[in-house]
Amino acid sequence: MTHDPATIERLYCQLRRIRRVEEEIVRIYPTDKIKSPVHLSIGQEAVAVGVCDNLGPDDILYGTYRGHAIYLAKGGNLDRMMAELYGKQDGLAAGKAGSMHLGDVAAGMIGTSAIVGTTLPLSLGHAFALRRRGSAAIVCVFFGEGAMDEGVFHETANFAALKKLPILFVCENNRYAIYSHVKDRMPEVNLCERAEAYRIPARRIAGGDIFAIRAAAAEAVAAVRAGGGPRFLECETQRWRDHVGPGEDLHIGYRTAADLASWRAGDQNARLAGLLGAAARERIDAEVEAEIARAMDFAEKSPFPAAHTMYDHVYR
Amino acid sequence: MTHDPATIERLYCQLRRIRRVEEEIVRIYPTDKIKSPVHLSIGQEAVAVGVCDNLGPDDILYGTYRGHAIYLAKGGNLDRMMAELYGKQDGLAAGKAGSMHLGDVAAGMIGTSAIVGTTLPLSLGHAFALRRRGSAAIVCVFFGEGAMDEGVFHETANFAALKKLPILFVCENNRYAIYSHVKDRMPEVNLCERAEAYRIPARRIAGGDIFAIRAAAAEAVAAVRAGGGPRFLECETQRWRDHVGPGEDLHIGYRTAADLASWRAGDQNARLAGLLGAAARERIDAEVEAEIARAMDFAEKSPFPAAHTMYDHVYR
Amino acid sequence: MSTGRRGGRELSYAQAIGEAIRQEMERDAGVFVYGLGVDDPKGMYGTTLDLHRVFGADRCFDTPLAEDAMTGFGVGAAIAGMRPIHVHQRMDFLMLCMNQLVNMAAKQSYMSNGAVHVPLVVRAIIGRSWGQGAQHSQAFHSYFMHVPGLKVLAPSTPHDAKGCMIAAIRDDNPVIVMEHRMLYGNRGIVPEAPYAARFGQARVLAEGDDVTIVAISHMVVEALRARPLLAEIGLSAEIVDPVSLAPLDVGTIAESVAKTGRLAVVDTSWAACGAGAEIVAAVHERLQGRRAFSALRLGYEPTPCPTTRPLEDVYYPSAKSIAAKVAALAGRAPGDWQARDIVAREIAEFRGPF
Amino acid sequence: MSTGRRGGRELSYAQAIGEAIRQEMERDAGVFVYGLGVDDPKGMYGTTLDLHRVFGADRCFDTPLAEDAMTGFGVGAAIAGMRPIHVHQRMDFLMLCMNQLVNMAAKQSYMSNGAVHVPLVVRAIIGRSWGQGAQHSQAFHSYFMHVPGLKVLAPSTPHDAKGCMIAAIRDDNPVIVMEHRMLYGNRGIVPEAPYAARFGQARVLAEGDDVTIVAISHMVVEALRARPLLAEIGLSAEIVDPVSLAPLDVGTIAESVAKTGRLAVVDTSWAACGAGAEIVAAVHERLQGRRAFSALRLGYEPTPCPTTRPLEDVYYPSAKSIAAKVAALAGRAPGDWQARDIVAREIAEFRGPF
Ligand SMILES: Cc1ncc(C[n+]2csc(CCOP(=O)(O)OP(=O)(O)O)c2C)c(N)n1
Ligand SMILES: Cc1ncc(C[n+]2csc(CCOP(=O)(O)OP(=O)(O)O)c2C)c(N)n1
Ligand SMILES: [Mg+2]
Ligand SMILES: [Mg+2]
Repeated sequence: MTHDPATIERLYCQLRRIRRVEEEIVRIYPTDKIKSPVHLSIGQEAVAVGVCDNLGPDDILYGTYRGHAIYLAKGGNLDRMMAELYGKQDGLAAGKAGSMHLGDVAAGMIGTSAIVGTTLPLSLGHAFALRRRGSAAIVCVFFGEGAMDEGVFHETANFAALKKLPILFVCENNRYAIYSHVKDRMPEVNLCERAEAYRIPARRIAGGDIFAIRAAAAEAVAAVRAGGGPRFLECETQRWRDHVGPGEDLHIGYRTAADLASWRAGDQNARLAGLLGAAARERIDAEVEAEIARAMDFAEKSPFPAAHTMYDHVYR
Repeated sequence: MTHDPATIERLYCQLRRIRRVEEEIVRIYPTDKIKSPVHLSIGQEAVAVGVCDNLGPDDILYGTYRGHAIYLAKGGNLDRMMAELYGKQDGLAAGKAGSMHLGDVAAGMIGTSAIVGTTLPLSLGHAFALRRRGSAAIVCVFFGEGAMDEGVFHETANFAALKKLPILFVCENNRYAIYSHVKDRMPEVNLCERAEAYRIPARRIAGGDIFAIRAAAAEAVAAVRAGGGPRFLECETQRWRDHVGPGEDLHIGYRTAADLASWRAGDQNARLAGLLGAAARERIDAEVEAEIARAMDFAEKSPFPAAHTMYDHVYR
Repeated sequence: MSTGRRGGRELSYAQAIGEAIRQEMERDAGVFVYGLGVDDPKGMYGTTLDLHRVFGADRCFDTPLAEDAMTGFGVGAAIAGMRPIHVHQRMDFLMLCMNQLVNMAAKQSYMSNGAVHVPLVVRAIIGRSWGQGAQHSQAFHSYFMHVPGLKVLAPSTPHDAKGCMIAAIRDDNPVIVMEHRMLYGNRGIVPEAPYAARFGQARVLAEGDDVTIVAISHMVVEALRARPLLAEIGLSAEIVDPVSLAPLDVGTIAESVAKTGRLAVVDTSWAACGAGAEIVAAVHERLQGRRAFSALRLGYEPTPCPTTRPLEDVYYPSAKSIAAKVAALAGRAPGDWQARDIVAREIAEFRGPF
Repeated sequence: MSTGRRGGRELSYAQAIGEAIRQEMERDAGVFVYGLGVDDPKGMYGTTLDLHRVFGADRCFDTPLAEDAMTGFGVGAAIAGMRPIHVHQRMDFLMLCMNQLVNMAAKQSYMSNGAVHVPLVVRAIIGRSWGQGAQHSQAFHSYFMHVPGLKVLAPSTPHDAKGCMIAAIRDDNPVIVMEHRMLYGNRGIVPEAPYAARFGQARVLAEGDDVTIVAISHMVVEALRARPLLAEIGLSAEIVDPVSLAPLDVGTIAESVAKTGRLAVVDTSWAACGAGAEIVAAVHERLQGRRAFSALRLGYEPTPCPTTRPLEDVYYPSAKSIAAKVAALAGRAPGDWQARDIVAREIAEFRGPF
């Protein structure tokens, strides 16, 4: 199957941007300028990029503490994201959110949460409101497979299906919740079947192929947008780094080098780089580097918030 | 299919006992001697009796606020139950529990709860403990189909299956949670499928036939006892009276007379009475009446607890 | 906010709540009501009766039993610009959705630096009535008072029930409205035109010089009954109803205590870390160096709620026990005087089953 | 219960917790540990490291993410006679299992009139450390102090960490043990032989005449740092660590306040309806008519927790802010004196990512 060059460029650009941003975070982290736990998506970018390529600016996104990739893929503002990680005044929430709670109404990314599973039900209400006001927009909610252990997933899926709400559920199944393998948390790893128990059409995309993810998401988004009720996608993926923080984690001993190596071999970033001509790639890479450099500079230069601002926005 | 007379007698005796006890509660209720919300099982007795006929004294039962039937079917003490409903000192919990929280360690009925779904996870821990100490006993937990809306059902089912715990899940599907029909709470009423999503073998017993319930439970109990992990039974049933209290409820208008009539026509109490010889029936009926009369007398005569006892047993 | 006076129209507490919701639903199409049983034939003790018929099934609807996700649903709808009202038949059930209330609803405005807000109303009914026992009788207002980002209202009169409900609906923040089953039948003057209670505004229900009794929710009724008992022994009690628990009107309470020199808080929950602890501590801080006062906290006895009536009568504060303890606070020796029993009609006359 | 003295063996707070659990698991085969990640290679900051290897996978095991059912699991196992220890990496997660703790665990003994009991230990770690923000930094001890049927321990030293853990495990009731991430590295004398802390027994950590500072959990460390600052202006502070929050040793605190005439409570949570409210109110009730005192509550500022360090520094009480506010309570004009900054090593030296 061949893919049109514009799509490849667009996807590569997003993949590259996210990867490089997170690599920069890794590089900078030891300086302690980012005093916030970071949960990186290095290795998982294809899910965010493949899915979000099908979303428009009016579509709404909810996610988790592992939120950099989806925020950027949804068209997020890198300057303000980096400033937020630095805890600066020009950050998305002026230092009140940090990496774990990225949100930006302008980008349609409403909120992320550090309590596993807790944005799932928010998607219900948001989707209900969109439909009530006759909007064509849909809600897309990202979560790890760990969230499917939680009762709230089931309550959410049941209600979404009951009310036929316009929601795309995207499970990033990287098989681990911190260091717990999903097999140690479920009698059988049948995530799609769990969604189907609520009559939510579900698809599993194995292997991390960004085109397969994008195609499955395209179909699902179209169905949801057409009023067909919720859909569920399980995207198999793998994070390359430790659960939290910038480090590698093979030395910890909870997973094998071979497992990780097989996923690194399938890196979509490298794959798409290979599909692009050198010229396009160099142009994109340069743009990405320039954007990152600007964002780092923006974050560095932004002042810390004044003490009195701490009291703002507790209530509206 | 024919059933052996001893079984018929035993089941009839239990059905009759539960039915007549609850009819007495209905009769007495307007006197306000029972100042406690009562959730009657009139019409639903066959589930409790059919299932509990397969449990031994060492097996453990957890249930809900709709607990009279299962308590009696598990071999409960009617004197102490009635005294508890009366709020008296000789009640199961000396007036601290009321109808909604019947429990009696001697009968293996540990606890019931007025918060829907909340004894489900207790069954996990109890089953874990039984297995750890090498007991042959199993845990049986009763709940309404309403509890399957709650996330805790899913967390419980997942963990029970994951750890292959000796638990029999019994869902009394009377299709209503108060006045909400299950169809208004689930996109599809596929209770067994929901259990099977966790790889718990599940069976639905339609129509309320006590022999069918008993046979299905026998098979399930044997499998659980043999170490096969949890089982799930959905028993279709119908309550004849209002959700709470002694009243009829057709005037409320949430369900139809025809629906109720069809279930009344299938009354297992009447059916088993018909299968018994008149002599046996009259003997059993007389025994039941005598037991009830004694229990009422016991409850009437027991004193109210002294004020200072209120402070007992907050802590051990 | 005017005090109800004779001459106006009377409504019950339940009717006042119902009217507030109906009027706000008429005013604002974004307002909707949901929760277990809100559209059933009993309509949550009448407070939501027929709203689904009048406003349609998408503005008043039943839900599955799923308090956690249904609260999150409300948070999401509120973020998206609607004004959801989530109804719980018992406040005890809120223990199933603490995460969404405390970790999510309370924090969205802050974590977004004001970009989003959560105009969610949570109606929670305290269930004393008919042997409700340990799991259907609890009140958790102190939990919500503890958390920045939440507001809490606890009306005790039909007038305030309407005003509080409207204030809660119009407010842009998550508001817990604590209702009490034993207040539902109480009647009082309720203006027909919509009006909103003021957050952080206590109400002095009766003036007095010797002791300030701050009473919460249903305890206001018992405190008002205790007042004539205290008068019999020459103690004039000022009765203050905070109405708004968060924000709390410490000023009004402290001024009253500055006058009387005695503070009794009568709460509908346990004393430890409760609203009474907050009120005593806040008044202490406010008056220190200015006026010494003696204080007393009354509330549920420190046990789970028993079901049998004779123990319930000990468990809950009553006019008699309030009067007795306030008298003791004012230095009357226990032997001096025995408070009369005053029948709490709403309790004595309540008939089950629920 | 002896105070740790020089000469004994030193352990960190984390090691002390680990040793307590290991010793109790050796003593009683019914004791087991479960929770997310307890058997992973990091072993809950080392406190549960390798227990699954030593005692087997059925005595130390990981669970799915399902706080509600996993708490119920513990309640059921406890009812059946075991002694489960459920570990939560952050206390914030308890909002997902409030129903099981408050409506179930706390009530089983009572509702069964003593026929069953629930020897469940819930370990909850407060997460201040590295930009943890609004959802990973909260402490909810006041919620559990509110509810009859629960007990709450909050050790601040390695010695008490061990004693409290053993006391909690041996107790026949549900006990919440509140730990603090910023205490984990602190070292102190810890006897090797098992010993149990006493419920309802506060600890006077330093004697003083001018002000009583009651500090909770990590705030004990900050209060001890504030003490020399106050000494610089001639104020001698008595530092009291309640250790046991429920039951609470009001007597020891009140006697201290009777001596000093001033009470400052420094809490690891918000003030409203918090442990500080309870302590001020309880001491007020205890000392009224005997000794007037001035009081002050310090705790988290009344906002959700921000993530950026400069705002965190304002949000949390520090030695400097404690000293400044206590000085003001003692009548020093703010202009008179500026408290020095004292570095909180455990915070300044903490490195992320978590
Ligand atoms: C309710 C809750 N329980 C536990 C945690 C601790 N925790 C943080 S991240 C995490 C793993 C979640 O795994 P998954 O949902 O698969 O997401 P991933 O990190 O793999 O992207 C856990 C257990 C939490 N944050 N919230
Ligand atoms: C968590 C919770 N939510 C709501 C209620 C109110 N309530 C009491 S009984 C009931 C119906 C439960 O239905 P089901 O589980 O089917 O049991 P049934 O009454 O039909 O036996 C409801 C909603 C409750 N007690 N607990
Ligand atoms: Mg994962
Ligand atoms: Mg039902």
